[in-house]
Amino acid sequence: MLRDWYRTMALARAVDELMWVVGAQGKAHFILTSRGHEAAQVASAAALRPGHDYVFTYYRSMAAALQLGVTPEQIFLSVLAKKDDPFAGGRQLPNHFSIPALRLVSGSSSVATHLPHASGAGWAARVKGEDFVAVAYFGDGATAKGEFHEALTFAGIWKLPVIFFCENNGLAISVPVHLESPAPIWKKAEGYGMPGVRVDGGDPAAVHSAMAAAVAHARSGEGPTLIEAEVVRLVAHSNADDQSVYRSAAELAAAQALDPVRRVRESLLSAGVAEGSIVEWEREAKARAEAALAAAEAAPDPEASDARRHLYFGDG
Amino acid sequence: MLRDWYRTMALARAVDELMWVVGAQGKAHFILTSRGHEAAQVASAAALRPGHDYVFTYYRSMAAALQLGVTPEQIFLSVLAKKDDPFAGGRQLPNHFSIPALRLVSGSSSVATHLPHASGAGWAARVKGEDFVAVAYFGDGATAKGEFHEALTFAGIWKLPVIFFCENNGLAISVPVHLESPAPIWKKAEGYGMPGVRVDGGDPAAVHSAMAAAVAHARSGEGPTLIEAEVVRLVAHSNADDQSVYRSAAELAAAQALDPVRRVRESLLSAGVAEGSIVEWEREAKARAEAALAAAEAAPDPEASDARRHLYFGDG
Amino acid sequence: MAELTMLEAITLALREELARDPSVVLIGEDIGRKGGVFGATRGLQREFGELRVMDAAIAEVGIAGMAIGAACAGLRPVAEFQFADYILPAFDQIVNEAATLSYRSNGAYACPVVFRAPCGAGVHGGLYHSQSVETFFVHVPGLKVVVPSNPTDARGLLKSAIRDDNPVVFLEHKGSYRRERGEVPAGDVTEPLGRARVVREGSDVSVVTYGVGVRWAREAAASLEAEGVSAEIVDLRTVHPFDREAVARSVTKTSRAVVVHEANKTLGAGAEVAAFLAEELFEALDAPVARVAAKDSHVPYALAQETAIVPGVADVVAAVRQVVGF
Amino acid sequence: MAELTMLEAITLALREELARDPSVVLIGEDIGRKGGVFGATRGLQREFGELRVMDAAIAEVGIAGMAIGAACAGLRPVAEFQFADYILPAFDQIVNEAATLSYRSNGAYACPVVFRAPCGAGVHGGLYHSQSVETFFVHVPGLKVVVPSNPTDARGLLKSAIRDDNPVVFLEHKGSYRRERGEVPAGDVTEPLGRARVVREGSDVSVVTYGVGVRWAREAAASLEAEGVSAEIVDLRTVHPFDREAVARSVTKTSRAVVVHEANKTLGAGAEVAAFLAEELFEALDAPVARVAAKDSHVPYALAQETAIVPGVADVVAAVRQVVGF
Ligand SMILES: Cc1ncc(C[n+]2csc(CCOP(=O)(O)OP(=O)(O)O)c2C)c(N)n1
Ligand SMILES: Cc1ncc(C[n+]2csc(CCOP(=O)(O)OP(=O)(O)O)c2C)c(N)n1
Ligand SMILES: [Mg+2]
Ligand SMILES: [Mg+2]
Repeated sequence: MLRDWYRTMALARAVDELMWVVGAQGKAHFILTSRGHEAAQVASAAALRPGHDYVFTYYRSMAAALQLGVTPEQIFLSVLAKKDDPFAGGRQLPNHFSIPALRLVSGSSSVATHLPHASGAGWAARVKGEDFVAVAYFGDGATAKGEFHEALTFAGIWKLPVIFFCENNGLAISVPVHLESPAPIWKKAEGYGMPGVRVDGGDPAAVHSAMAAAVAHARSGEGPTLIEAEVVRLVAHSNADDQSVYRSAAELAAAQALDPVRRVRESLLSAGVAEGSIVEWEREAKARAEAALAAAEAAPDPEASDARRHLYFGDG
Repeated sequence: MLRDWYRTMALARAVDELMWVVGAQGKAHFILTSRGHEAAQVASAAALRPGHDYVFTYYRSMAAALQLGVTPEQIFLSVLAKKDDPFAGGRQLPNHFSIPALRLVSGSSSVATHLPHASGAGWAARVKGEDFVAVAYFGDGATAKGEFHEALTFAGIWKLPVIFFCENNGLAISVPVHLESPAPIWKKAEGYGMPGVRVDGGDPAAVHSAMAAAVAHARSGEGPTLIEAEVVRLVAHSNADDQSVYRSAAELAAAQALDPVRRVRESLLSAGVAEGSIVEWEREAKARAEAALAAAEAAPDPEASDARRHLYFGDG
Repeated sequence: MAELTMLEAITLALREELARDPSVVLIGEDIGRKGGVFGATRGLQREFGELRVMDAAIAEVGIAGMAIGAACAGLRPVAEFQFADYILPAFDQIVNEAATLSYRSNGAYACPVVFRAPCGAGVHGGLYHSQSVETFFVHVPGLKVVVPSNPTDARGLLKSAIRDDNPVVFLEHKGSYRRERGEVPAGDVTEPLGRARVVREGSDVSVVTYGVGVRWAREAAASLEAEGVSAEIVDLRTVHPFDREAVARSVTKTSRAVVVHEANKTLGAGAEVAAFLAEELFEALDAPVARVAAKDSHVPYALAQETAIVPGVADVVAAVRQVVGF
Repeated sequence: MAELTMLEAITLALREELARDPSVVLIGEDIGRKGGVFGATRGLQREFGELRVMDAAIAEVGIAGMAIGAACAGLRPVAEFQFADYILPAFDQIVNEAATLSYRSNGAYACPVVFRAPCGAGVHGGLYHSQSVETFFVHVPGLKVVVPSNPTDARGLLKSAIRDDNPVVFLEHKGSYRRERGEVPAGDVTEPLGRARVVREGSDVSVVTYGVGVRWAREAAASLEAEGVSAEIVDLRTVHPFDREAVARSVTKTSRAVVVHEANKTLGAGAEVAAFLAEELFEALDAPVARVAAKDSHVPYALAQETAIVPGVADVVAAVRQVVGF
C-alpha cells in the first residue's frame, strides 16, 4: 500500500515540478501546487470509493485528484487552459478538479465556499438513503470563514456523512495560522458535536487510518468528522507570490526538512524496499508527467466563439 | 442591588405587557418582547459602565436597555414609530436601541450581523488604548450564523475586549435549539480560545458575577468571553407569531414556571423584603409605563417629507 | 379547480413537485413545524418528513450552500429565505457559486436550485422586511429571476423553476400572497420561464412591469380608460433574462413606454428595460421612456414615510399621462 | 511631485491618511507582512504597526463587520478585499449594515468606512480574479461607489473617501495599477466625490465612462479624430451617486452618447446612464444611446475566450461610428 501511495506522491511531485517549469516558460499563466501536501492528500483519498463518494477539492488538491483517478494529461490540459480540459474547458484556473464520473465536483476559487456544498451532498445521501459520503478538502485559512462554521453546524445537527479534511500548512498566503485561528483547528470539532482529529500529514499510515475511521463513521450513519492534517507548504503560495518577503530562510529550511515525499521515501528504504525500484518509480513518474505535458501541448486551444457556451445548463 | 434589579425587571415587564396591549389595539404594528429574559439582561447590563462601554443589543434587549439608561418614554416613542423616537425617528421596528450618548449602537433587524461590530468596537478600544469593552447581546439561533464564527475568531485572535452574551431561550422562532446548534453553546468558546460560561439566566446574582468577571477579564486586556445565559421565552416570538402551532401547553407551562420576575420576587420575599414594598415597586412600574405610553401617544408622527432624510450622513 | 390565493398556489406547487419527484427537497428557517412565517410550506413537513422539508438553522450561507451541494449530488432543492432582505448573506453562494457552476464546469454540472423569498413593501415591516432585491441578481449571467403577479403564474412558474436545471431566484411579493386570488387550472400545468405575457391589450402606451406592479398597472389602466387612454400591460414574469421580443413588439405598436416596479429607481430592473428601448427602439419611440419606481431609499417603518417612498397606482397614472401627453 | 503609477498613488494616499489621522486603520488579508497581493499597502504595517494595519483572517464578513463596528466606536477603517470577486461574501454587511446605519439611526451614527477592492479583467485571472461588481452597490442608497481612472484621481478620491462620513466602495482596476502613471500634485490635495470630469473636449459625441474605460475612450477618441470625429469624454469618477448634471451638460452639447464600461451589459452601471438620458434628454438626443460593455458572461481564463467577452478600444470606436453615423 505504502508503495502505491509513494508512486502517486512521486507522480504528483513530478507533475508539480513540471508545472512550475511550464509557468516559468510563460506557457501557463497561473500555477497552483500541492508540494508538501502529497502524503496527506494521497493517503486520505485512498480511503474513499472513487466514483461513489463525492469529493469537493480545492486548488491545492492535485495529489488527491491523481489518487482518485485524475490523469496527468487531464491536469496539463487544465494547466494550459486547453479546449479539452475536462474540468472546465479552459474557463477556470488550473487544478479546479471537476469530473462527474469520479464525483469530483467543480469548485470556485473562493476559499471555503465548498464546505457547505459537501454538507449538502451529505444531506443528499441521507435523503436518497445511499451510503456515499462527502469530503471537503481545504486549508487552515479556510477555517476562519463563516462557511466553515455553517457547514459544520448543519453537518453536526443532521449527522450528515461528511468528512472535513483540513490541510494545515501554517500559512494562508502570508498570514500565519495564529492570525487565522485563535485555537488549534481540531479543537473546533467539539463545538459542532463531532469528533476532531489531528494527524501528522507527513505520515500516510496515520492519515489513512484517521480518514478510514472517519469514512466508516460517516457511512454507518454516525455523522461527520473534522480532520486536521499538519502539512508543510514547500514553495510559494502560487507563481504570483514571492514568499521570501514573509518567510525566512530558516522557516523554509524547517519546512523542507518535513518534505513528505522524502520522508516516505526514507521509510520505504528502512522498510527494506530496494532503492533501485524506488528510483525506477521516480523515473516512470517523470516520464509520465513529460508525456502528459507533450500531449497537452499538442491539444487545441478553446475557441473564442465558445466563450459564452454553457452560461446556462444545456444551452449547447 | 437585587432590589434595584427587581425594580428594573418589574418596569421592563410592565412596559412589555403594555406594549402588547398597544399592539392588540392596533396602535402599534409590530411587537417584540423581552419577557422571560429580564433577569439575564438586567443583571448583565448592571456590570457595564453606561456611556463608556459599547453595547450592541438585539430586538429582545428591552430590559437591558432600561438598565443602561433608556427610558420607558423612549421605548414607547419607538413602539409607536414617532418622530421623536430617539433610536430611529420611526424608521426602524420598535426596540432597535440606539443612543450615542449611552454608546448603544443602532442595530439592523438581521440576526447576528452585529457580532462582528462588537469585535470592531473592541478593536477600536485597542487602537485607541482606551479601556472600554464591547458587548453583543444575541439569541441562541444567532450562534449558527457565520457572523458568530467570524466575530469570535477575530476577537479571539486579537484578544479584543468583547463579551458575547447569548440569551438561550431554546427557540429560534419555532426551531428548537437542537436544530440550531449541534453542541452546547458555551462549549463553542474553546474553539475560539476564549472562556465559555453557562449560567442560569433566571439567577441575577449568578449572571452578574459571570458578566463582571468577563468585563474585568476584557478590561484588563485578557480578551473576550462567551457567556450563555439559559432563559425562557414566555410569549410568542412577536405579535406576528402564533406559538401554539409549534409549542405545547406543557412546554409553555414549564417555561412559565421559570418566569424570572416571579423567581426574583420570591427570593426577595425569602430574603425578608416586605411584600408591601414589592407591591409598591410594581405599582410604580405600572404607573411609569402608563405615563410613558400616554406621553408617547401625544407625540407627533414623522413627516412624509423627511422620508429620505439621513440617507447620507449629515445631509440634513 | 378552486380559486386560490397566490400563497395557496405556491403551497400547491411545492406539494405537487414534492409528490411528483422524490429528488425535490425544501430547506429554510421555520418551514417545517411552523410551516413558514407566511405559511407557504404549511403541512408539507408532516406530509414529506423532516429530511425533505428541513427546518434550517439561521445560516443563510449554509442554506444556499447546502442546496447547491445537494443539487450537485442529484437533488432539486428549493431554499426558502424568510424574507428577501435576508437572502443577501447568501449573495456570494448564489452569484459566485450557483450562477457559475454550469459555465465553470464547461456544462458538466447543472445547478437545479430554486432560491425562494418573500419580497416587497407595503406590509409595514421596515427596512428589513420590505426589500426588493431583483437588481442584484438580474446583473448576473447564469441566473434566472422570476417574479409572479398572480396565483396561476406563481404555481406554473414555480413548477417550471423547480424543473429547470439552472439556479432560479424566485421572488414572491408578500403583499400579493393573500390579495391576489384566482382560478388555478387543474392538472400538471406549468408556465414557461423567459416569456412575458400581455395581460391587457392597449394602443396608446405600453406599461412594462412585473410582480405587484401588474396590479398597479391594471388599476391605473382602468382609470386611464375613463380618460380615453388605452394602456397595454406587459407582465414580464421572468425579469431575467427578460422577454425582449415581447417588450419590443408592444412598444413598436404603442410607441410609448412606462416601466413600473417597486424596487428603487437607480439601476432598478427598469433601467435595463429603458436602456434597451433607448438603444433598440429609438425610432419607434414618440416620447421619453418613463420609470415608476421607489424613491431611492431604504423603506422606513413609519407609515407616512413608507408611503412617501414606495410607488403605487397614482404614480403609474401620472407617468402614463405625462408620456401620452408628450 | 514625482510621476507615480496608480498603485503607488494609492499607497501614498493610504500612508498620508494614516499619518494625518490616528483614527485611520487598515484591515485586510495579507496587507501587512506581505504588503498586499498587489503591494498597495507595502511598508505600511512596519510604519504604523499591526493593530493599525491588520493582517486579517480569511473572513470577509468579519472584515467588513469589524470595520463597521470600529467606525461606530470612532475609527475610520479602510477594509481591503483581496479581489473585488471576494467582496461578495461581505455583501450583506455592506448593503444591510453599512449603507443603512445613518438612515436607521436617524442621522445619529455615521459609517466612515472605505471598502477597497481591485477589480476588472485583462490580467488573465479567470472567473474569480476578473469581476466588475459596481452594479451591486450602485443600486443601494446610502453607499457611494468610486472608480478612479488615473493616479491623481486615485490618490485624491481615496483621501476624500477616507474622510467621508459615509461608506464608500472604492474599486481599483488591477489592469490600471501599473499601466496608469502620471504626475501627482504635491501637498494634501483631494478630489471631490460625486463630481465627473471632462477629460477630453469634443463636439460630435459624448463618451460617458469611468475606470479602465477612460483609457479605451482616450485611445478610441485619438483614432476617431483621424476620421474627423470629435469625441468628448466624461470620466464619472464617482459612479454612485453619479454626476447627472455633468453628463446632461455634455450630451446636451453633443446630442449623442456612448456609455462605456467593462462590467456586463445587462444592468451594468451604463444602463442607468442610458435610462437617465432616455428619460431626461429625449429631445436632445439625435441617435440611440449605445452601450459598450462585457458580453453578459463570467470571465473565462483561456485568453481567446476572455478577449471575446471583455470589451476594448475597438468596441468603443465601432459604437461611436455607429452613433455618429446614425
Ligand atoms: C473568499 C476568498 N477570499 C480570499 C481569497 C484569496 N486567497 C486565495 S488562497 C488564500 C489563502 C488560503 O489559505 P489556506 O486556506 O490556508 O489554504 P492554503 O493555500 O494554505 O493551502 C487566499 C486568501 C479567496 N480565494 N477567496
Ligand atoms: C439573517 C436573518 N435571518 C432570518 C431572520 C428572521 N428572524 C428574526 S428573529 C429569528 C429567530 C432568532 O432566534 P434567536 O437568535 O434564538 O433569538 P430569540 O428571538 O429566540 O431571542 C429569525 C429567524 C433575521 N432577522 N435575520
Ligand atoms: Mg494554509
Ligand atoms: Mg432563541
